[in-house]
Amino acid sequence: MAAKDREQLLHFYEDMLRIRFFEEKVRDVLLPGKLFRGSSHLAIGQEAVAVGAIHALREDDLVVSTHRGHGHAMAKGLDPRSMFAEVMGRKTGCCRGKGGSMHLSDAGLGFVGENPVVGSNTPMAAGLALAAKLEGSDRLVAAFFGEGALNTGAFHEAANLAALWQLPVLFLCEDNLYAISVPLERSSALQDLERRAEAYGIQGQRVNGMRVMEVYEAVSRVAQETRERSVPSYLVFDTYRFEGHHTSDKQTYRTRDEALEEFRKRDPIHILEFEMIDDHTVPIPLTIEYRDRIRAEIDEAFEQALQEPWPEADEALAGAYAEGGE
Amino acid sequence: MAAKDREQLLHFYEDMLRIRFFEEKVRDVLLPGKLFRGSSHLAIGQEAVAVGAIHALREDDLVVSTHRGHGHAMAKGLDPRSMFAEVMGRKTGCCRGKGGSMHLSDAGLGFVGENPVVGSNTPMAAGLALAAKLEGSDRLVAAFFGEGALNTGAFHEAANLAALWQLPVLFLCEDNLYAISVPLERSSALQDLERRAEAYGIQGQRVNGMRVMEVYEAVSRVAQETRERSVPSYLVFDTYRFEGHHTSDKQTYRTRDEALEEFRKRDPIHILEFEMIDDHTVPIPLTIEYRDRIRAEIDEAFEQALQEPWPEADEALAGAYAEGGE
Amino acid sequence: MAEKLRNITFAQAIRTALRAEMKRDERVILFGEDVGYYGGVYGATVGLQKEFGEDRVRDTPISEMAIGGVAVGAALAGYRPVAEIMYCDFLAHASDAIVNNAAKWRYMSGGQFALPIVFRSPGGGGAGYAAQHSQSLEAWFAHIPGLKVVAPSLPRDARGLLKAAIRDDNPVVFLEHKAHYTFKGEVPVEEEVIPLGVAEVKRAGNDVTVVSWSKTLTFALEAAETLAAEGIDTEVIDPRTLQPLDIEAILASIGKTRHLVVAHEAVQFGGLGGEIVAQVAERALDSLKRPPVRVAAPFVPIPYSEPMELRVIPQVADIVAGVRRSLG
Amino acid sequence: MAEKLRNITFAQAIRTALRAEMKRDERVILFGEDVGYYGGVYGATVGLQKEFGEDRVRDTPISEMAIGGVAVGAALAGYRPVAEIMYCDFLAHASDAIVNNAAKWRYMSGGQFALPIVFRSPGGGGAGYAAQHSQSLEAWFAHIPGLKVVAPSLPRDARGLLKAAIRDDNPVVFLEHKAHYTFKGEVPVEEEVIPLGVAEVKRAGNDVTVVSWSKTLTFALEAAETLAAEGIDTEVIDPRTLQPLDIEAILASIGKTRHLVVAHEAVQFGGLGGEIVAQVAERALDSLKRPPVRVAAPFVPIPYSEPMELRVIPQVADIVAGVRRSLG
Ligand SMILES: Cc1ncc(C[n+]2csc(CCOP(=O)(O)OP(=O)(O)O)c2C)c(N)n1
Ligand SMILES: Cc1ncc(C[n+]2csc(CCOP(=O)(O)OP(=O)(O)O)c2C)c(N)n1
Ligand SMILES: [Mg+2]
Ligand SMILES: [Mg+2]
Repeated sequence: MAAKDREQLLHFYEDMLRIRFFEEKVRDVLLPGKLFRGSSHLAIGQEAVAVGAIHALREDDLVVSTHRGHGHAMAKGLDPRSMFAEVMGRKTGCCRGKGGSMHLSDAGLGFVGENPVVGSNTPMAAGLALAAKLEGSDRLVAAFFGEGALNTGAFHEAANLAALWQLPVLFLCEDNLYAISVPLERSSALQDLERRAEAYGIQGQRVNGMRVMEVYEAVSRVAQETRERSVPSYLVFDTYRFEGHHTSDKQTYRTRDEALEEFRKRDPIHILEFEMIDDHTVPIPLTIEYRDRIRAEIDEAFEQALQEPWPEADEALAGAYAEGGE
Repeated sequence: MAAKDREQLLHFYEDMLRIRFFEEKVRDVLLPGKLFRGSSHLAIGQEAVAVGAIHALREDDLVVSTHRGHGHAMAKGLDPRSMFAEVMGRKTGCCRGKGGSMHLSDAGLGFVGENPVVGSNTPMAAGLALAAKLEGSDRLVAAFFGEGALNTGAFHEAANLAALWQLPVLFLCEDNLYAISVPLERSSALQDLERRAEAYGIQGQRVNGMRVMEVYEAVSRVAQETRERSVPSYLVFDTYRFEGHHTSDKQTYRTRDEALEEFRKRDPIHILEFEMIDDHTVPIPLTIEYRDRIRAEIDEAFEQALQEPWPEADEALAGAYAEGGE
Repeated sequence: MAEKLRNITFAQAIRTALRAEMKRDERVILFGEDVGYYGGVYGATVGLQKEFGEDRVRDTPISEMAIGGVAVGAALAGYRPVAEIMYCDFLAHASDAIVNNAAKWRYMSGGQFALPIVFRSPGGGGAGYAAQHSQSLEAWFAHIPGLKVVAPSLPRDARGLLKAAIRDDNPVVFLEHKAHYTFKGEVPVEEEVIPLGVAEVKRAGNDVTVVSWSKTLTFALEAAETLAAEGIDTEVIDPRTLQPLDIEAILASIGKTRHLVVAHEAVQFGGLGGEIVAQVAERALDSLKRPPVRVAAPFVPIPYSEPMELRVIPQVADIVAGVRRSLG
Repeated sequence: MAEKLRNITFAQAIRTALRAEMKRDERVILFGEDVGYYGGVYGATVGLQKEFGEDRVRDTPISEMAIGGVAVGAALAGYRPVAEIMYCDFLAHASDAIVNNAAKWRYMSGGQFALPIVFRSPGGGGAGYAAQHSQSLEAWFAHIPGLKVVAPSLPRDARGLLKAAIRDDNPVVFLEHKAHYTFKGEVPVEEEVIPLGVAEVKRAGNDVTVVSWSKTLTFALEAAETLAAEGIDTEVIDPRTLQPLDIEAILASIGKTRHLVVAHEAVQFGGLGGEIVAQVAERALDSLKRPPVRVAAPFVPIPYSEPMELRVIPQVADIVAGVRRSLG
């Protein structure tokens, strides 16, 4: 393997670990410790999609995400400390504590934000892409969403418009088989999700979302086309969430062993480690080194965020409106 | 031609004339005479779809329609007098003057009504079909809509649900090439409209909507399948509206001659007459006889409606709520 | 004879009502996201699919426009659907069906159709769900002729009002509070149907009238206890139904107390507190000894972080302060 | 020096403002159903596509969710979209974008983004469009923190306020009245930007304050003339912007007249008349000599037939009667 490729793979590996450890911290420390409010939707199991896809984009490309967006945020460059601070409601969070886990955003990094209203980010993506096109930029906009979002009217209207107006949108569907408790076969009349954009003349493709390199390559390919031809693309990633839908999910809709079994077989981080080790890209000790280093980094970010100040109650009263205008 | 077929054809002919003359009356007398308020959307040119499709249904099947629904209403059996009275705001109209041209309905006749909110009748159709299915009836529900409605989120959600739940809905799309001023090529990314339900696993079919027999046969075929297998069907009818979108349409979006040219080539009533005469189903004098008779019938219904009483102003204050319940 | 009571949660009260009404009337059907197999994200429909089958209790895709429209269609065909919209913020998505169709179809048709639908939806904040999952939108729907709007506070009301809503021949927007599903209260063992449009005096008092509903009502009752310790005797009125609103009950109370406070979680500007104050000002201006007071959310979205969220959502102390202000 | 004026229709006033703002700022873009080639069903955008090109003036498919969402996206990326929703009844379809996204994105992000969007939409009745095309829904949007709401009455206001709305960095719901597009009035030849949030005394008077907006304001002015003949001197206040509401201007007027009437076309229950009455009752109870009066639509959908529609939509005579009632 070329040094450059090796470096890239390790970069992906690092980012995936970072997301995983961040979310494990949320799951194992923040939630039990009640350092967290509302709803947290962990993407443990879906890291390869976030990392592979976002690394295939240019830095100035924009990303809109969903309720399950910690991974997208982090892959786009948000720093763990400001994310921890935000999900713990601190003044120093990326949204000053006003957004929380479901509303992470960072304008400077092109992470336009999580939109936890299912489907609702897709028309926004079309609008962002329209702006890029009007500006004459070849920036593109990636919209992540779950397979459940395909059934929203918003997706339909956005996909038709993006195709009609030839807007540079990547529609990136993460098929993790469930929308809360509802399995794919009870939400979509057609099971071949990659065909669900044909009605707009967009040919979809299914991609193994558990292999970061496959994700990266697939997104690179369509991103290039989207960028050059200014047409939307659509990919469906096979993936799985190993945790419940959110914190309080009883998971009655799947067997106790299903998630464990899937995890054993399909964990994208294990898959990547196994392959890297197997083809001698990295020696085992290096993976351990990576794991330790990133975990320490996440621990530190967490500890730091934990010390950060709470907002004053009255800060709630400011910020609904921009002052002045144009 | 068998006597039975001849009779049926004449029945279609009669119904098409009735719709045409009704709408010509609206256009030529009610509108200029200010006997009409609000918006009127004439379906002149689309009579073959209404008549062919609705005659292919059973009497107990239900119909939901759009802003352009005079023809559907009449084909489903509403009588011209009560329709005239309604569009003239009389107390004796089918909706007691509360609905008007855009809200005709008749519960007894299974004409659930016009719904002028574009796309909005399709989820209703799914609900009506769900009821049929739960009851164990093999009644089906026909939803008419324009090609513009395909781009609404409502259609998307309804079509997916109908396919997923296997509901007996006929999705009947009247492609008259325009949504107000917006031509098909600027509203739908995909021009093959018959493919716009593939995302739900529904195979569509395109039908010449100017030939009443073709409409009748196509709808009969899918109605049978829908009834027997309880699955939705989807047809797209090529048609054209010879009048403006509504009363005050300046029609700047099409050339002065386009509508006239289309009319000469494609008027469904001329086509039917020509064919009937050509293959000796009817002699020319009989068509004249039909025209005279139906026109007289419509004139009479109009004159009668014109004499009918206005509602009291205070009737406006009643009727928003049903009394009591269950 | 003393009523026989049992102590159940708000969620159980909802479930009990749904179950009883489904047993009573075959035409009652349920659908919405995750309401079937899973039993609802707040557990309000647990066990119902098992008991009544997949035909009558259905999971839908994430398609709120369709959920709304299917409810309208099924009702027009004689069923009595109870549709759940998982968060009241997403009533926005279903609002064409609710507002343009369900509310108007009967009227527009000259009375040919009835629309016996219940749109159940949890609203409200206080649990850290932030701006898009915490709104209180009762004012939207109470403003729409053709709809009824119910916002129960105690489990007993939830059960009795939901039964009435299901039996009503009109579309009812039935607003629950997401932070209130585990709230416990006593409900009679016997069947009880609480008629829509009738307020209840939840606490009798002579000095000031506090009108409140949904979760905030329980804060008002707490506030009344605090105030009682200071010698202020608060009457707490729960309209229970916001449309139609039992203004007579409110006027009767003000006739006695001559002071009015309205407390609700929704944003103050344009909230129903304004409607209530306005009706009182129109009809009983001279009864008011002092200006009426509204205790409601300031004009900002709901923030995530706890200190800020508590600042925005009216708390017991805010109601206490409001009452004091109303007494001058 | 006397202002130079010209007499134009409301629709022309809108078009003039759009045109000027598009010339002034390249980032101003327009889209909506039939706004491009056709120039809008009410003619408010005629000629703009020709002048500014198809990139900046776009026809959309019938996709209100997308229209709303595209506006949000384009604004987040620095454009200043003016999106038209053809009837305000279909703001329902776009309300997720408007209410859940546009109104909240800035707040939720801790101030990172601005959302300079104008959602233009015609509302109102009186022209026989019946229940689904005649609503007045300003109360919905004025209740939502993060939005501004404008409801101009005269062409001059329409032009000046639309300019301010486009230049504002916040999402503005700009409500026009469909039966008012051909209404003529004078506008200055010179550029005029009318700041949002500032009411105007449209007619000065001493006996009673009538607050009104949109088309109903013109009825209020007519009513004032009728009343003047009877010796009743009416002050007519046009808030122009409903969110933020210039309550100070209203209070100042009531300090003088001590009588309040609010007249609007929207349904009375839950309408903004209630909010205005409530704010006055809270802040100036003692100024009021007599109970305030609301003149607004009764609690029914808008019927089609003329005698019934005229009964439901407040007319000049209703305002005259309301004023008399307010004076006792
Ligand atoms: C419009 C809307 N309806 C309902 C919800 C509640 N909800 C949150 S996540 C979710 C399931 C989403 O499923 P999917 O799109 O597959 O994403 P996943 O959670 O699997 O990542 C639902 C129904 C919502 N947030 N928005
Ligand atoms: C949801 C919605 N948006 C906009 C409108 C305004 N409108 C009325 S008819 C129409 C065009 C409909 O086009 P199409 O569906 O092709 O039907 P056609 O008029 O051609 O019969 C539009 C945009 C509406 N009634 N409903
Ligand atoms: Mg999923
Ligand atoms: Mg059309």
